Amino acid sequence: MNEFKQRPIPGLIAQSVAGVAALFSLILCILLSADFVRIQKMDPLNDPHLLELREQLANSTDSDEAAVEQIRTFDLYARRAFFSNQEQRRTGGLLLLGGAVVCFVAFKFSKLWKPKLPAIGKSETPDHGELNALFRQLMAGTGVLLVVLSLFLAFSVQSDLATVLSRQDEGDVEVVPQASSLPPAMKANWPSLRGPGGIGVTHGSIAPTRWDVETGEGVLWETELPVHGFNSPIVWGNRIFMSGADEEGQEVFCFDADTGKPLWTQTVKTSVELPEVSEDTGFAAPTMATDGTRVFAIFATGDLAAFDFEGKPVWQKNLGLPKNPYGMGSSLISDGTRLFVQYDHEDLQKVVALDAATGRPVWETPRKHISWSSPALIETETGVQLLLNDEENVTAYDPVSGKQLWTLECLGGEVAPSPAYNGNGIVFVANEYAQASALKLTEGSPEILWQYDEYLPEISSPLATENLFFITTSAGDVVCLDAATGEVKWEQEFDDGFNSSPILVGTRIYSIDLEGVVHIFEAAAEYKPIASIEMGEPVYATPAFVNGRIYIRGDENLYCIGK
Amino acid sequence: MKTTTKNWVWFIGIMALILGAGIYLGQSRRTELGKRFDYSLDEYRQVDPALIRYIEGEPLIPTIGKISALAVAPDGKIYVGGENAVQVFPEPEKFPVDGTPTCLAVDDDGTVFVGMQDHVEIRSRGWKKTVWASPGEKAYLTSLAVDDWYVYVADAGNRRVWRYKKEGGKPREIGKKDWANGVRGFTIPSAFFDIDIGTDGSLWAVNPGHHALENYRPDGMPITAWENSSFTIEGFSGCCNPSHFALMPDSSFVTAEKGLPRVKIHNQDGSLRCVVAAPDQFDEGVVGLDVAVDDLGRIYVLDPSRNHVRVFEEKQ
Amino acid sequence: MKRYVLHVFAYVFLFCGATFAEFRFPMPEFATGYEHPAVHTPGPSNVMVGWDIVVLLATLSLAAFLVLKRRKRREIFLLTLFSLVYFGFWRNGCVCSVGSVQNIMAGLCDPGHGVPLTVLVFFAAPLIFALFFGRVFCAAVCPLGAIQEAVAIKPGNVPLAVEKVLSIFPYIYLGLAMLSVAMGAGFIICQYDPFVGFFRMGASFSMLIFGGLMLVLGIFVARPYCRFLCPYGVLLNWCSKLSRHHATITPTDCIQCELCTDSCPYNAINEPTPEKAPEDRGKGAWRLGILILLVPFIVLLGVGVGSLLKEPLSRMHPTVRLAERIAGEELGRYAETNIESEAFRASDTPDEALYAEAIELKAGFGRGGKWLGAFIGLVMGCKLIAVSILRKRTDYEPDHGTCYSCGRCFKYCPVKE
Amino acid sequence: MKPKGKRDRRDFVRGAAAVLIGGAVLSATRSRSPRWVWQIDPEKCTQCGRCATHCVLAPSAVKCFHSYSICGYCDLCGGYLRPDAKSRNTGAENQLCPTAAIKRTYIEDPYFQYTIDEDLCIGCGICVEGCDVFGNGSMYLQVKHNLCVNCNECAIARACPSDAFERVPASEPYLLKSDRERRVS
Repeated sequence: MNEFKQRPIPGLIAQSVAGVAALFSLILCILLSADFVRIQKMDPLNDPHLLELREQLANSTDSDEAAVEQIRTFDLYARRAFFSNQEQRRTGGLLLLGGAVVCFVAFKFSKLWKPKLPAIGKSETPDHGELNALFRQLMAGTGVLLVVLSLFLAFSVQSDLATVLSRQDEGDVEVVPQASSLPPAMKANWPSLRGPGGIGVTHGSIAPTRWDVETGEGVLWETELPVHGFNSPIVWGNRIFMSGADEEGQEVFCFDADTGKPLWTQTVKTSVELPEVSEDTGFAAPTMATDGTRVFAIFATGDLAAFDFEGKPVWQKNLGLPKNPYGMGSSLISDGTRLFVQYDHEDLQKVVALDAATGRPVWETPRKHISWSSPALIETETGVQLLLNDEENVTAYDPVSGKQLWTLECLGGEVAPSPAYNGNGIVFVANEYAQASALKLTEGSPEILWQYDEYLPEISSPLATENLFFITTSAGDVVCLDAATGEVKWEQEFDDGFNSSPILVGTRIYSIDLEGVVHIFEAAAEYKPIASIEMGEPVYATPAFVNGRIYIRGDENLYCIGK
Repeated sequence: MKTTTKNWVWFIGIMALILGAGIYLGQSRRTELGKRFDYSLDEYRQVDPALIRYIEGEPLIPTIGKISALAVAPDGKIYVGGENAVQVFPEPEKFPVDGTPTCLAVDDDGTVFVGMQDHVEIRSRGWKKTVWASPGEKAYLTSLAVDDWYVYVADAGNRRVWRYKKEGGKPREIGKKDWANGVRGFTIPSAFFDIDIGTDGSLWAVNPGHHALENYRPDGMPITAWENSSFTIEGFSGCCNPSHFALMPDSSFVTAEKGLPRVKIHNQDGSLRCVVAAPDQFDEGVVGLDVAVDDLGRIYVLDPSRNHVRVFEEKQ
Repeated sequence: MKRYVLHVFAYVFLFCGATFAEFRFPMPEFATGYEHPAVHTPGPSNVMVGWDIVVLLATLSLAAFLVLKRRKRREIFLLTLFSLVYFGFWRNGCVCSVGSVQNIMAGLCDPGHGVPLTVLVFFAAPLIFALFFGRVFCAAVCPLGAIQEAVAIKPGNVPLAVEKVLSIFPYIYLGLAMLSVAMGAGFIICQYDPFVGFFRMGASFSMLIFGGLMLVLGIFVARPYCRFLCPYGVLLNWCSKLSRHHATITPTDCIQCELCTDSCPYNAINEPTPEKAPEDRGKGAWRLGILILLVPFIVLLGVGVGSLLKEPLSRMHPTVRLAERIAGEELGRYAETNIESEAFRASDTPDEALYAEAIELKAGFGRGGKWLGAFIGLVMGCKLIAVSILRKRTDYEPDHGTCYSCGRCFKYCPVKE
Repeated sequence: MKPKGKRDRRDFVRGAAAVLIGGAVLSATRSRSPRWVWQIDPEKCTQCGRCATHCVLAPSAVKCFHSYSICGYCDLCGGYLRPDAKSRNTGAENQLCPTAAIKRTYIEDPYFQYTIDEDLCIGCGICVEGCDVFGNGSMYLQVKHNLCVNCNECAIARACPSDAFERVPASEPYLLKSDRERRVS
């Protein structure tokens, strides 16, 4: 079979049919696009005349029959135009398709009847060398074109963002006023670890001194905890919040403070791989915090979640997977509008303030050392300061702007205890393998009043009253020092060590040892024991004191002591 | 030479084509919808400043969140209900409730009636709590009013006003459709339905679907009504307005609207007396502007979007 | 980059978790016993998905059979028309293998993206077939190729050198598309698909114009999109170079009749090398050496130029565009706001958060730009080297990389058995 | 015939390429997620009107949905009537919808039912705006999945200024405001 057999007459006919069909299609194509452009221009629904009529009608006080009639007519026309146009377009499109098909088929036949004969020996084919040279020329041309195009783009596209940011950097010197005090509602509740401000001081002055867990006397209720965690309870109004986590998941619980009934439980899903944590830190070591409307919980995964008091998720984010040999330990704290997170890990150290309502960062300040200590908010004469301990320094930040106010090198070792404050200008910090220091706040950097290095805390945080300073150690020692001079007032040794931090209630101090014995003694210059009460199970958490009640998280149970 | 030229011509031609297509495509934008597709209420947000006869004072700032209910007690204290609590101004007092109250009323003796979404709780002086059973499955309580004998509860879900005796019990139904007695029933498209008690002891209720304020005898017989539908400042706009109202000491009406948030005062016959606050004074899209009036004629407007109780006083 | 992905992931998580609160306000009481009509919520149509895979595999196999065994241009062309109708007009040009590259890339960058099985098959099957049988996908399965094949009425010959130089544009397009997907700036291959508008009978005006231009150009320059733009073609080219069985011009032995030289509109027929070496071997080797040494410099130049492109490239991302717009409005550069900036302002996200995100994205584009530049530089260098190497050939053979296996040359070969 | 060594090398490279493709495919499917479709989150939608203009289909696959169980059945419907409407009848001068895609039918005094004619609806969202401001928000935009071609990357999602487009599993393809809605598919 000869595939190149020429049949000129049918070939010519097919060719001309193809040509006519192509011309037809081309004309249709042009008509359709012209029509398309026209309709786009006309835009009957946005016709200025119609808009004007509508305006006229809107402005007339009584019913303007004429305008109404006109609008309706116009509307009808627009609709008719639209639909007939749709019809036209559809027909046009079909005709075009038909034309294209005819052209295509005819053309294929013309190719069949008048096949292109093979041409032998392309004369223009350049030889290898020539081709190579030409290719290199052209490639160079392309290269130049690309480079020129890139340069043009690079210099024609300007970044307004860069301008704005550089301008902001210059204008950053404006002074942000410092917050003067914590909201009063915070002081009536227990919004974070170690109470309002996180310094271990209760604003109420009464708490039970007699109860018995075994007989249930003086114990309002007790309830079993669903998931393990080392964090301490926080209390707001009639709600208690806690978190717990293990490999299975992360949870936040809310209990009724009056009955101990669980009100809700929410899981916090994680988007990251679980980090390795040590067994005595766990996945839920940080204590939650509340701003009075929402509660916040952070876990060893870096997941930070906010819920409202009904348990509805408000926001959630991950601050970045922490790299930490023990696990995330710093608790959260809020000043009512912001939530502060001390995020000091092995490869990333920072403190961030997030908008409590939305979780958006308000400020973020980089830091230098790792830490397991929790932030405290102290009310000083010049305003509220956010205090953070780390492996070397104690540092104060302005909670509003995140600006560093002062920093002092007086710590060392792996620091877990948080700062204490006597409410009157003296900050105390202490850690094992370093020393205890009393820092008198001044305008600039604080001055060190005294230092002491005998009995030092490892986990539990120290506590200060106006004139005295107390340390409870992991070995079971309690030391009382004079706040102003550092003179040792008394030392007392108990059977077990302390993980839980001592809390000042009125004139008494409550401190729970690892075996779960609550030691109550006077916050006085002599050791005056009031009671030692056994809880019957180990206690690692710091208790919460609200409205004359004590909430103690034991290893397995949550107790409410009081009426 | 000839081959080179030909190559370059081809090359430049195709490059130009690519560049041209790139520029054309890079610059082409989809046409946006035209003016006809704008939904603009700007025209109606403008209010003649001469009509505004009130100025705003210092707002009351509650410490509770999500405020949703407002009442002025006969002794002049202001009760604000919000998330899990009711706060009392001016003293720093507050008592907890379970959930967020939707409405509040305070009796002469200081008893507080707290309307939750589907039931009423009563707090007597010593904060003793009594709970009344829900008036019905569909109950959605939106307003409370109390006089010397009765407690009236507006229920938007059932489209009724329930009249309770003060000690509770089975309520009497007001507002059931009853053409024989001229009761057309309440048309309530969304959960806004407010009531108040006039100085003569009659009940005033909004019929929001009709843009009407209707007056009933305590037994549910209609007395009078007025309505005014309009997007302009004289009437009420949208599908269910006024959303809230309160009676002034002189029996005129302070009304608040949603959609176009505005607070106005209407005379007893329904004609507009003046404007308290124009839409521009509120955040766009705010709903639930509960209003209350104290004996001095000060107008309190609960602004849920700012979580403030805003106070308006008549210009001197 | 990783953090960005995590961020997106957490975001998706958060919003999928939040269910809509049921609106509790009851409907009015209707005296007439009215019951509201049901809402029409048709599900996505799933029926064809399995068929797509079956049809794809069947057409690929059939194409391979036709190209390698039957060797009939007309049959191949009929199959092309079938693919045009089925994958193009019937299935609206979606899913297509060309676009699937982006899904794969998105799946690689963000494990949460999820790549459906259909897309996977559409991505992998043509490549696997190319590894064994050459670009049979291009020959008769790809709808984009098919529509161009159908309009290729009077194909002229693009000079070989030009053809080879222009063949770097698919690489550039591929690089840009991958960068765009990796940065989350969108699927530009789909966005600028010229023919999908015809398949769907509707697209934006500019895309129709672009597609129309491509088709008109396609009358005279066969398959312009495939040759000078198609990013998937790059992968097919690589796979086809390794193909085990590739279409041949002659079924048995080439008799050097030169009849086929003019038959290929794609410049894909490699001619036999002349007996006599065209130039001195030493000179050739010398040049090759220089070119090989030159490659690192070209790559470095690419990196340099690419690093300049941080700003323009980052404009591909809507968030960066928005941040620039907001910043520009702050500087008073624009007379009025646009829809995006208004929506952003209404969302009460602080400007700083947006700026921070934009800065991070820009940094990503900065890195991506360097990679892109390096990639393009490398491609150019490799092309220079590849062209300079003279391979010994005794017969007329299709170029395994660029041959679309269209079968045009079959009938020109006088050797039939 | 090619020399044997070359052949082996080719086979090896081919095998490597196959492994590469397989690897890419496998790593792209590390998490076999459900099939996704595009949908609008009505809580985030700001009714900018781009759904009407930016869909690859004309008219758009985005349509107004009406959740009847939320609707107030108002006579004065904010989504049906223009704000400046002089009367509440179906006259062209009163209707808000530019394409008259909303049908108003009388049920009983004073209630009216509003139905969306999906053939006419272009998804501009102007009624949604009206319904949100004055009504219960029973009207909102959704992607109709019998129309949507489920592009790789939705062209509207790219243009959406409020990030309201998201991928939802194909098994639950709608984000309806009311679960109580009776549905037919």
